[in-house]
Amino acid sequence: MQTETRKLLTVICEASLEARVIADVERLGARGYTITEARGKGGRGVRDAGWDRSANVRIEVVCDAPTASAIATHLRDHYYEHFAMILFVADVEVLRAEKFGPGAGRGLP
Amino acid sequence: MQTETRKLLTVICEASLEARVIADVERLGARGYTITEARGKGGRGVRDAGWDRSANVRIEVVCDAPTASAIATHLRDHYYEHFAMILFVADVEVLRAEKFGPGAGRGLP
Amino acid sequence: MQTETRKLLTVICEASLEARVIADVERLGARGYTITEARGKGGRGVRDAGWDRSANVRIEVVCDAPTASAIATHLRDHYYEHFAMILFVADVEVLRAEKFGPGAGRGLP
Amino acid sequence: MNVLDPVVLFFVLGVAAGLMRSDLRLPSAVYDFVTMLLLLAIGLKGGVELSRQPLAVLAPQMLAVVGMGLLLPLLAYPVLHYAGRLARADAASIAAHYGSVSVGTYAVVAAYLSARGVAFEEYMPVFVVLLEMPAIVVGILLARGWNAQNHWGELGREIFLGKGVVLLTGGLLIGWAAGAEGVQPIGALFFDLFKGILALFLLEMGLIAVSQLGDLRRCGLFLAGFAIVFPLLSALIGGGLGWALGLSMGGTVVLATLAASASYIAVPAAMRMAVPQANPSLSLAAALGVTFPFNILIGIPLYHAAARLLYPDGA
Amino acid sequence: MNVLDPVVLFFVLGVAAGLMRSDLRLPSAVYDFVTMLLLLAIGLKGGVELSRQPLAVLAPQMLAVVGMGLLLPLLAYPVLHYAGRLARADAASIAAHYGSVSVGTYAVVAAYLSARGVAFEEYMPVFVVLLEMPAIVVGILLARGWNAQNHWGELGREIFLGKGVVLLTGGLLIGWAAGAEGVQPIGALFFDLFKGILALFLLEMGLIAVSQLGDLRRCGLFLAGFAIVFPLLSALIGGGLGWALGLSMGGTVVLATLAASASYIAVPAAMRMAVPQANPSLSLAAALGVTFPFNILIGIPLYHAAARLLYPDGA
Amino acid sequence: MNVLDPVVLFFVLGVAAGLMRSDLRLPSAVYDFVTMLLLLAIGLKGGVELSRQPLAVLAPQMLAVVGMGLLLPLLAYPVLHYAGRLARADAASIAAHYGSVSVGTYAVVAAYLSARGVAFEEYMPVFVVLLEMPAIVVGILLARGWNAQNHWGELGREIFLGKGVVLLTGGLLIGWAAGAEGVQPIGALFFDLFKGILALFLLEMGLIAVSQLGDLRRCGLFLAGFAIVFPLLSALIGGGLGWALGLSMGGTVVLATLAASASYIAVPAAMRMAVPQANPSLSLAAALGVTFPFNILIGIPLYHAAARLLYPDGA
Ligand SMILES: Nc1ncnc2c1ncn2[C@@H]1O[C@H](COP(=O)(O)O)[C@@H](O)[C@H]1O
Ligand SMILES: Nc1ncnc2c1ncn2[C@@H]1O[C@H](COP(=O)(O)O)[C@@H](O)[C@H]1O
Ligand SMILES: Nc1ncnc2c1ncn2[C@@H]1O[C@H](COP(=O)(O)O)[C@@H](O)[C@H]1O
Ligand code: NA
Ligand code: NA
Ligand code: NA
Repeated sequence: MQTETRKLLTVICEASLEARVIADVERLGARGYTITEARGKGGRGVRDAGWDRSANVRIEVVCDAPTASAIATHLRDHYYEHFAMILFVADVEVLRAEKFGPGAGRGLP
Repeated sequence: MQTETRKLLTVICEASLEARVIADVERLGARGYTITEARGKGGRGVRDAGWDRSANVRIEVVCDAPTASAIATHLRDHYYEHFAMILFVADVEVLRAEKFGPGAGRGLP
Repeated sequence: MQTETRKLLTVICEASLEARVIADVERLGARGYTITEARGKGGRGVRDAGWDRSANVRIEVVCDAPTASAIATHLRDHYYEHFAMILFVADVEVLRAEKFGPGAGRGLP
Repeated sequence: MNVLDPVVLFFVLGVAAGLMRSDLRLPSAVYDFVTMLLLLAIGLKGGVELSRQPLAVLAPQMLAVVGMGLLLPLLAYPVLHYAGRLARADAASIAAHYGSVSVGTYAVVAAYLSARGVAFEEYMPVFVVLLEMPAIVVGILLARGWNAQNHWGELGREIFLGKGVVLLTGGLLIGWAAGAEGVQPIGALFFDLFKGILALFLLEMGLIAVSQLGDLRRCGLFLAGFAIVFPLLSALIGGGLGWALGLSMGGTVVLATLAASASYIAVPAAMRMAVPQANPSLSLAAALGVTFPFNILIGIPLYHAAARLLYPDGA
Repeated sequence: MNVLDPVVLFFVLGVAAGLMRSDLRLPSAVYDFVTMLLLLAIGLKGGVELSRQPLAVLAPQMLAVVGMGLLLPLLAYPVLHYAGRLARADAASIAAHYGSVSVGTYAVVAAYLSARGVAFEEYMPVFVVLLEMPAIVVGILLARGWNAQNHWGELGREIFLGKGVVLLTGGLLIGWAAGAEGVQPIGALFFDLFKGILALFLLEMGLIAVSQLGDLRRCGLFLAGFAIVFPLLSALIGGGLGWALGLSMGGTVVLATLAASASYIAVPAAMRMAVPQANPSLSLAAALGVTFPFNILIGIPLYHAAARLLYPDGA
Repeated sequence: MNVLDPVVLFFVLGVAAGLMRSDLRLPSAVYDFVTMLLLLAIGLKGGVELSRQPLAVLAPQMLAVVGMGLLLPLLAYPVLHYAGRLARADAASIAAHYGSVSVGTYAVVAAYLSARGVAFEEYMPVFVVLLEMPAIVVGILLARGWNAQNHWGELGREIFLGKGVVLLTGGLLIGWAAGAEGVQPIGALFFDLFKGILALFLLEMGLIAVSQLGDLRRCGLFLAGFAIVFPLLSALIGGGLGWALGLSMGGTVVLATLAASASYIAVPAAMRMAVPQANPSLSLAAALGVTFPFNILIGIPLYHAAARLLYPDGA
């Protein structure tokens, strides 16, 4: 099996940010994303999805390292201060690497 | 804590493939799987889960490296061309390694 | 981008355990968690979320390595025998490392 | 004229779709919605009737019914443990399921009787609530013995504050406080739609029943037999008690059906927490895969026919 | 008096909200719930009526309608493949969609006629069920030719056991078995709420229709034109057939509308599995983005007006 | 006779279940469904009535009501910022919540009055829609001042195209276009079920109210006091305005209640986007944890009693 390494960026944030984060993700070069509904707890308290205002979303983006880095930096700078949000990045092996951006899978630059 | 390394294979695909992919996953040797509902966007456009035809599922399989490799290859060969699908593989540490197949957690062969 | 390594612990278990696992996770030092609804199949059969009794939840915790280890050990000792549950741990890079516990991201101790 | 009850036909449709492996399912949010409406409706109806009854009349009946709830699991346990050779925890857990009651089965027998114009004591939902509990306590004692580590406080919370019990009891109290006239404005949702909602519920129950068959096969013949024979015995006890308490014929049929039914809401949740070593597949396969369908399709008409013999005058 | 039908206004509201990019959506569980209620209600109503009809009268009509279901995709295919230069698989898949029927469109035409007091043969849901299938078979044959690898058994399961067909057929059978009197207790949910539920469904359909517009733009003008012109032709065939079969005026309008409608439930699922190389965006964009709105807003009144010319006496 | 309103009892049940930490929750899809039905029903009812009113009569009332919506946040802000020492953004955001209205509270006061046979101007939903907006604009200006970076276009979209406003306005327009006769076929869903659906909604609101208590404790006594005292003041203003506009007694009670209610649908969403530095827990804890329960349980009867003094003749 011929694989290449890419980054999997996972963002968990309040649902009301979804549209904005998606727009940012696409603008910064990601070619796709996957969203699941979530709830949770963090520094900003319990978010239990019982109703609109308190739901989270979990957004996953597979992309090359520079894109992941750009998105992560952008989200931190624009949303961390005022919104419920965390993000983390992991290495994953993918099959059709060209789908996820040109960059080789070097560690975060 | 005594851990061993296994592979976590994540498949995101259109919901109508669920039954087939599950059957393949089990036939190729995985001993379990986990499914969450998802939506997203990729090369085949927006899939926003508003109704049946446009929902995605996110299927996770923890297994040994050869099984992960076999499943990934099979899915690529059978579904990539005509269906909305991506997959990626990561290393994870597990506790009860025997649950997830015999193979030692070497890198993908 | 300034990142640090932490652990991402993922627990998949029957929904009826949710409250207990969450309580354990918080007591053992994690500063947050994220929950998504799931279904699946494992050693204890199909859990297809059709109704309460048969749903799973997928709990993610980002934390430092000792905390991850403590949670994993605790869950194994208390629930593995009688409940539907699996867990796995992966390395992730995070931005605001202090959010997820003090420990440096060394491999599991 | 013996109309085929469409509500039961929905159950049959669910079973058929399940057997043919259709992808039909109620989304779980819809299943929850439908269940909530049924529980509230049953509670409200019972509460309204309760507000009309002097407690002095009801109290002895309530005591007797609780006694039955304590007795039934004590009868079931030795059968399961000694005759069936099930492990202690499993036997105790299944006994608790069969000592308790199924709200869905209650809804069907209520619909069945009202479709046939057979009157029954409308405060029966009080018994449904009362019967949820005692069997759970007996089951836990059978599995773990009496000891301090039982954390009865926490267990009590699990049992009394599970959403099924809260909705049923809450409906009962609201119906009791508001009275017939008070609940009338919300009747269009809770009473007029009742049978339609019950039909949807039974459709899903049919699908769930089929999904238990795999587990059932693994459990073996003994459990399948128990899941039919023990309800028949319980129905006898419940029906006898109803008759002895001087209930109407309809009320006797209902009490027989309640006795014959096996819980699949409150008890599984409580047992899972209190007796985790019991395998939940066993009790659910028996309760949902055999006893529920049996009661819906065969049991209720049977108990009705038997009660007719007890009440030659028709009520 | 030509009241603006509020049910259709809900569709318009959905379209408007979609065009203005509101975040309005029906949660998918609610969409499923609403769809299930519609399918069951349509089936039940048809089944009740079916129980009143001698099969001898219906059988020839049923045969003729199946014939129409085989014919329509055969007409659509060459237009799509040769005139439209669509790939074989795409042309076959779209042909199957347009040969089959849309249950939502049926619900609207039924509501439209009943709001205007126009009677029609109430067993029409039988035709809805019948018309689901033949076009799928023709579509698969057009795409893949006749060969042993078609796994007809498995495909049959996909087609007949999809939840849409199961609910519609199940409702039909329950209505038929229970009869008018039997279904009466569940009528408050399935019949009284019908138009309200249909309104919610159309609200979401409006939103879905708009979400197809992007795909449609990519498909080009030919497909958009096809999605309006072919239904007009089909309506002519369907209406002509209704007239020839001696249906009432209302029945003729319904059959014309069924012919003009394009499936978006059973067929997409079946085609996805049987002809995966066909691009599902094409058929959905045409069926949902153009034909559904066209029929709801313009087609149905048009077919009604045309049928009035055929039936000068008014029925 | 002072029947305990069952609709309010559902709220009490929710609060009780929440306080006892029951696992009872409405699935979020069901909560959405219930909310959508309420919003559409309120809109439809208002729209039907609107179609009967000459605009010349309504226009001045509408203007006056918008004026109130601009005034209330201007009164709330200095209290919060100077007396309460809340940060500018927080004070502005809370002021916007209290200047706007709660649709759930409107539903309760409408049900309350109709249960008591008190008539009111049925076009009140128009005021609900109108009152959503002005306070948002004032809140944003208070928080950020008037400057070009406010992206009013984008903010306008957030405010006007949020699903709450779309459903309410959409219902209003459909009701207005279709008229009383036109909406009659969908009345079984939207009107007959209204109070039952409202009961479910209030059950969940009770649970939500309790879940805010933790946040509330952190906010301190000042905010809790504000969440009771300011609504009383607003009710005085709203009631006075109703009286001055010549509304009926019922209409005056409704306008007082609207003034006293605090938004938890449109405003939180808009403030989150426009004033992200405001802590959303503060405004929600106050609006949902204190003001909503206060109005439901105490406020509405109080405003009613007060209005009776103003209208000695009873209307
Ligand atoms: N340590 C953590 N592990 C997993 N998820 C977390 C963690 N901290 C926060 N989250 C998730 O991120 C959301 C926002 O976090 P916060 O901004 O810290 O409130 C929470 O509601 C959780 O769903
Ligand atoms: N780069 C990506 N990152 C995360 N998810 C993706 C990505 N690309 C595609 N997906 C997901 O996979 C599904 C199918 O992808 P595709 O076949 O590219 O349309 C999409 O609907 C997304 O949910
Ligand atoms: N190999 C596996 N890969 C992914 N998920 C699994 C696996 N095994 C079990 N699971 C999940 O964990 C739950 C409990 O597992 P078990 O205790 O083995 O029944 C299952 O219902 C699945 O959702
Ligand atoms: Na029993
Ligand atoms: Na057609
Ligand atoms: Na206000």
